[in-house]
Amino acid sequence: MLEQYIGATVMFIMAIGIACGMVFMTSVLGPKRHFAEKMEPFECGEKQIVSPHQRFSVKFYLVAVLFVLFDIEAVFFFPWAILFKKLGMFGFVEMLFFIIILGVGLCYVWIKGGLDWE
Amino acid sequence: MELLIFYPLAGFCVLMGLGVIISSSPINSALSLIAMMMGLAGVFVLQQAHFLAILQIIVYAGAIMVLFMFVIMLLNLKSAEEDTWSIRPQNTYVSVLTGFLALGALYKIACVISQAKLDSPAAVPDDFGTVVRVGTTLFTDFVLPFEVASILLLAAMVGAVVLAKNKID
Amino acid sequence: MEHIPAPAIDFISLAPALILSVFGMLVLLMDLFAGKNKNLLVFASLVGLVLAGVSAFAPKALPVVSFGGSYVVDHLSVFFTLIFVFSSALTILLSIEYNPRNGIRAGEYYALILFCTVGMILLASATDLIMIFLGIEVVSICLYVLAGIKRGDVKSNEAALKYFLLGAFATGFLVYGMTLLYGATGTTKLAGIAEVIHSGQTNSDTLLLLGTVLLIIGFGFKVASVPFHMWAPDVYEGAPSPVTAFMAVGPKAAALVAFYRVFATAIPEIGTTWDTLLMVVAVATMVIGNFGAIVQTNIKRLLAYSSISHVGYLLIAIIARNSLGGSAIAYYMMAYAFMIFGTFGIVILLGEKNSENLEIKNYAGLGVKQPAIALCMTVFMLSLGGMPPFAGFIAKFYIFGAAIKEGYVVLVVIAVLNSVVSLYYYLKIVVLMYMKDSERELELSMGPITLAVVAIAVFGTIEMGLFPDPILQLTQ
Amino acid sequence: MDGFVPLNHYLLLSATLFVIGVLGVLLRRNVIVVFMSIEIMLNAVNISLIAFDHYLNNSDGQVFSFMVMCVAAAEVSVGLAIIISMFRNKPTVNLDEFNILKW
Amino acid sequence: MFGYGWLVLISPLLGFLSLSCFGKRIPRSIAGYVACATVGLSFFISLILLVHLSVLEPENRVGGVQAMYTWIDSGQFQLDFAILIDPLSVFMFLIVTGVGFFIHVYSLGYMEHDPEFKRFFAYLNLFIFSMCVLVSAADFFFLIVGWALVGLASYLLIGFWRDKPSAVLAARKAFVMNVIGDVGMLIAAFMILETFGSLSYQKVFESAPGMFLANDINVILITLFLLVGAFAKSAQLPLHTWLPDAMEGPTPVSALIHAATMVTAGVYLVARCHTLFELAPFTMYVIATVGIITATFAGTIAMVQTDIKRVIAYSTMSQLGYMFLAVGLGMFSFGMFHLMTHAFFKALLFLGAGSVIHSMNDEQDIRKMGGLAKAMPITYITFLIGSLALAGFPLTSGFFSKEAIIMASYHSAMGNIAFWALAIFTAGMTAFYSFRLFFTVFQGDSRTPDAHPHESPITMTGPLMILAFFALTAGVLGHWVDGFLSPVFGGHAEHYEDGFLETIAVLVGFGGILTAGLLYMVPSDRVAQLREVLAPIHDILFHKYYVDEIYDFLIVKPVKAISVFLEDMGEKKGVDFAVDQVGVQVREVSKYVSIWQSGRIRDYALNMVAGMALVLIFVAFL
Repeated sequence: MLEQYIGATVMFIMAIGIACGMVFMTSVLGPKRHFAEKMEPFECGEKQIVSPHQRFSVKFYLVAVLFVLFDIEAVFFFPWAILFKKLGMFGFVEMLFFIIILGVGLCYVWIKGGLDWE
Repeated sequence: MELLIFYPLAGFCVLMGLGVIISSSPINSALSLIAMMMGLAGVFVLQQAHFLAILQIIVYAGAIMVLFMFVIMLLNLKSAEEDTWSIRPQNTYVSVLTGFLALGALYKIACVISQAKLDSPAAVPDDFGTVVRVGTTLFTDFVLPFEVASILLLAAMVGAVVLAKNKID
Repeated sequence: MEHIPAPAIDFISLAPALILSVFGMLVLLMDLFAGKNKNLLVFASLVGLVLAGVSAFAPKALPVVSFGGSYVVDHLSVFFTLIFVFSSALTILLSIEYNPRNGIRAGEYYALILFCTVGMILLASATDLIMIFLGIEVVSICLYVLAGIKRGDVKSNEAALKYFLLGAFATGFLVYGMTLLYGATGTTKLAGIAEVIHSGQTNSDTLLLLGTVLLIIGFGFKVASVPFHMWAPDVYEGAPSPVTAFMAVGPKAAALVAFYRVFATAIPEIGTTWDTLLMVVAVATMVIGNFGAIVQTNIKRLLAYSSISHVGYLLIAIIARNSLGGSAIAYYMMAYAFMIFGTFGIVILLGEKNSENLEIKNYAGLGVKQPAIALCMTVFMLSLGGMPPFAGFIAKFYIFGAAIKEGYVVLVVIAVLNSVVSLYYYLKIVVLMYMKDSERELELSMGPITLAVVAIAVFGTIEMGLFPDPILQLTQ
Repeated sequence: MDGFVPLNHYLLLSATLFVIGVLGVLLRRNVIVVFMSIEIMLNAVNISLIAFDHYLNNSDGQVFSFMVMCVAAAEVSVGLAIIISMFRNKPTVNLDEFNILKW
Repeated sequence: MFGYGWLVLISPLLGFLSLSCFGKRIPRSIAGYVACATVGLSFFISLILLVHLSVLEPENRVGGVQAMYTWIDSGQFQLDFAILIDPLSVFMFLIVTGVGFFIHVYSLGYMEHDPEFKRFFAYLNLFIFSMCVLVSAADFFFLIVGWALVGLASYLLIGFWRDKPSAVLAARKAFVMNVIGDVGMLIAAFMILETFGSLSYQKVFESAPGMFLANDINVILITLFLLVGAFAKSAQLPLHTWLPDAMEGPTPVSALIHAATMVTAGVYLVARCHTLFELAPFTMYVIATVGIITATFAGTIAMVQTDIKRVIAYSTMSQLGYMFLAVGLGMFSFGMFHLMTHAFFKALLFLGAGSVIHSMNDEQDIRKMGGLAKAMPITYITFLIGSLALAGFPLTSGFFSKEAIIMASYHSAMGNIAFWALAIFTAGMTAFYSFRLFFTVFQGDSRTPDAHPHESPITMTGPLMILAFFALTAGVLGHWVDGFLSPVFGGHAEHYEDGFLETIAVLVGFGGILTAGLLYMVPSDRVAQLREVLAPIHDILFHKYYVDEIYDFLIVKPVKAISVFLEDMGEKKGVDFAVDQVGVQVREVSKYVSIWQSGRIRDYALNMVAGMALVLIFVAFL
């Protein structure tokens, strides 16, 4: 039973190997010049010592939330994708309602400006 | 043989769970939560609920924890300056009493469950946890929950945008 | 590729929920283009509600079972659908004047109320654990957002946070209880559970018992019964008034009908285990609700505590567990809807541009300045206290009747004593209105629509007190 | 596979995780960590759901668990939205500082 | 089919509501006419009901219950808003609304310059409404509701002149006595509900004969408690002291309430529940004896009273004694017939007294009156007719009804020589005191030189004349009343013909009138001589047998002593302290409950978990 997971585990190990490898290689091979700016922790291009309140921007959060919600929606598609042949018309209508409802959600968010970055 | 896998996995999950509530910096607790969820995915696999194991990784570890990390970054929460553990003096009695009561109750329940005659489960047909079987039940028996779930997601979407959008026209 | 059979779906019985969700989405989209004036949204949502209310009577031969036993529409659920549609319509009417005055400009407010009503309607006729769980979650999510919709106000924010955190916490227990129930009996259908218990081959009785206890904890929170009531006063005070009124009626009724369905249809057989427990909870709820209300100075907190004590009376009907109990809860909630919306209509009327004047002492001297409104408030207060000519008396009468039929006489005596104590703080307001004179002049914002709501409520309270029969027939 | 890991082991695991979640909610002062412990509780529920499903050999439990995940996601999104809108007014995440509404 | 019957109740109710709620906006004059119009409308509808009933054959006139809808229906106990339209209730409707209408017209004039004109008419309408509720109730529940409302209305009307302390005292006394009656009625209602399981007349009266044999202890107890209510309301012996004090109220009030309608409620109650009373011959005997004793007792006191209204009040008590005698002997329709005739001539006498007082600018003491015949001809003639009817002068209405009762007191099954003797003796006394009053007020010369009596305006004398006409001719209706009411009482009350007794009754009547004429017609000192001779008797009678003093001594003083004792010992330290403490403790507990709400989320979560732990322990170790 577990053999089926061999493929998944191999792929998993390969991914971790490459990631660690890259980090290891850069630290080993890369030139090491230590000066002030470089030592600072990287914060997506934002300056560090700034009062939290001012630089608080919500677009990060909005993107993340929409990612979560539409991810769930995508997950609903997996079983449907496999079974929709067997479910026939009923399955199709069922999923149609699902998509319509979440479609409304999408246009709402889109027009409301939740998606645009600035 | 499976017990050999079950015990370390369970131990790992419990450890990671404790890590969530013990570690002082929220980032550490978030990371240990992700680890715990991975562990749980393993437990689901052990139960041959493969579809749900994958779901656990995609939905929980993948999406929800990402959201948590975003928010932690957003709110720029450094390691908690206050002491993580704090029981306010006023209700020390209440908490101690509750602790004892809870322990007593849990002990009784635990020993009842342990010698309950829940014998080991019968061998489960190999298509038990697969996507096909779960999908069929989902789309035939539980059509209404499926549709209501979409309403729920829509409501959550609207709510999130209403509350979080910074400039409301 | 054999064809998977589609389950039997009867769309007519599903009509109210379908109509309301369509209108909810419509309102959502219209809000994008509505811009400043929200009247169009209000109109659309009211039309939606009326259509849903009418379509509730569409199914001819009740009860209609569909979705493989997980969705049953019977007299009880039709009546509760009416209560939900009625209460959300009144909430929208109340908020027409309240929202602009208190800085709530979100158009999604109406969409969320409609979605919440959809959740409640589904909950009213859900007879499957998953369906009940999802119904409760839809209702709760909408309410978390509605409670915190006044973004500028710190109180509304704090209310939303408290309601959310404790709500999520309680949902954990609710789901754990449902899981144990599923584990012990092997099925999530309430009818199935009842049948398995009846035939006695549950997997293990301890799991069943533990599951019931956790369910009591989960439902206890949603209904705000005592050990889990702590959130109610703060959230009722923090949330905007129309939302508070909505919260006190709609979702509470939905949680109660779910509570009733699970406890009276799924697990009545093991009633002897959980009824003593529920009795202790009911008595504690009544006592703490009443005693908490006595020293309150804020009208909304007072109404919050009073609604907690009313839950105590309603729990008696659940303990009675007979069919009379079901219709008693239905009748009580309809009467309660009239009373609460009327009272909150007046609370809103008293609010001025800058401050909402929620302190009770603002009601002093109302009898002189506004005799009509003072009279309406007196009617509501007396009816909430359970005085004879009004709806409150008949509602309590039927609940106590149901309980006595099952022999819970001591419980009823305690309930009656409690309603006497409750009269004290209800009449304290009446005394303030008529006996004391007001020290500072406050000009009321006489919104015509809010006045209309108060008028409907007064008519309802008196009508249900004097002519209980037509509405009672509906609940049987 | 001879799945002879008995059911009550899974139940015990789920119960301990549940208790850890409850302790997290009670003891921690940081809103986010409290929120995470609630997630732990929901995960604990999922474990016992799957365990019962395996024991009873039908897939209702798995659909239920799927729905629980869906609800958890919705709750997270709304919850964090509330936390952010609250953070705007008062830049703190310490739970004990939210006590305007009392008595 | 009698749907419109509800209008009889609703129109006075609307009158009361409109006058009391919108009193400020309605000008004085219109208020009066509104009140009279509502009562007039009720009277008109009662007439229609009468015609409608008499068209039907006798057997389906009974039991016309008009149920509006069921109010409370839980298990076996069912209660619905309903009125009972049958000959007895329509008969009472006619009396209440008829006499009520005349008195409303009369008080237009009488209360002309009273500042609180509107409030008076509002209360009058309230009284008519409550009397209609009492009379038309289809079950004991609404009977008691009417009973209490009537008590309330009489309290409000007696104490109408709020600034007069004696009026307020009298009103309180009347109310306390009425409440005692109400308590009796309530106990009876509880017992009825217990034994018959329902309160509605129909069920109770159909199942009663089957369930009990004569003189069964429950029926006796039920009927005795009902009697307590009847005697309190109709001022019979033990509970009669409130009626003479009730004269403090305005005269139209005395006429309407304390002559025509309210006091007759007791007789109506016994007539309505005749099936129950027939099952308890012992109670019937009690009714008869108490009735005749009260009649004699009141007659003796009336002979020596000096206040014009008190004389008439005692005569009312005495005539009520006759009605109870008739009803006690089983002659229900005779009782009702005497009730009707009495309503007419007693209202006439009261209104006449009112117009006398009105013209003598509120003087009520007859010793200061005299020689008003010439000044007030209409009042004089109508008062004469009234006195003749009261005395039972042949061919007047009083004669027919009282004579039938006197005959029955001897010949009927339970009648005996003692009843008859007392009845005849009281008839004589009645004749004597009614004409003593008549002669001292109207004949002889005026004893107050400066008084200049003037005839009352038409609005007052009009009703006097109409009532006088009825007082004269009502006697003819005897057979019609007996026939009309027979379906309700199941059978006719036989009318005994006995020439010999009849002549004795007439002779006794004449004798009374003659002695009164001798003593009071011709001004002489005979009256003074007689008074010395009979001084001891006179004092006893004058002081009303010292009943008030006895009550005072037996009941009021000891109660005061105990209360003084309790005051300082029990009250201060015991009860007051306890009550205050309850209040204080309740506030403490509730303060604690609200403080418990600390506002911190983690405390709430902790409480939740504590609650859970308790619940788990409760279940785990259960």
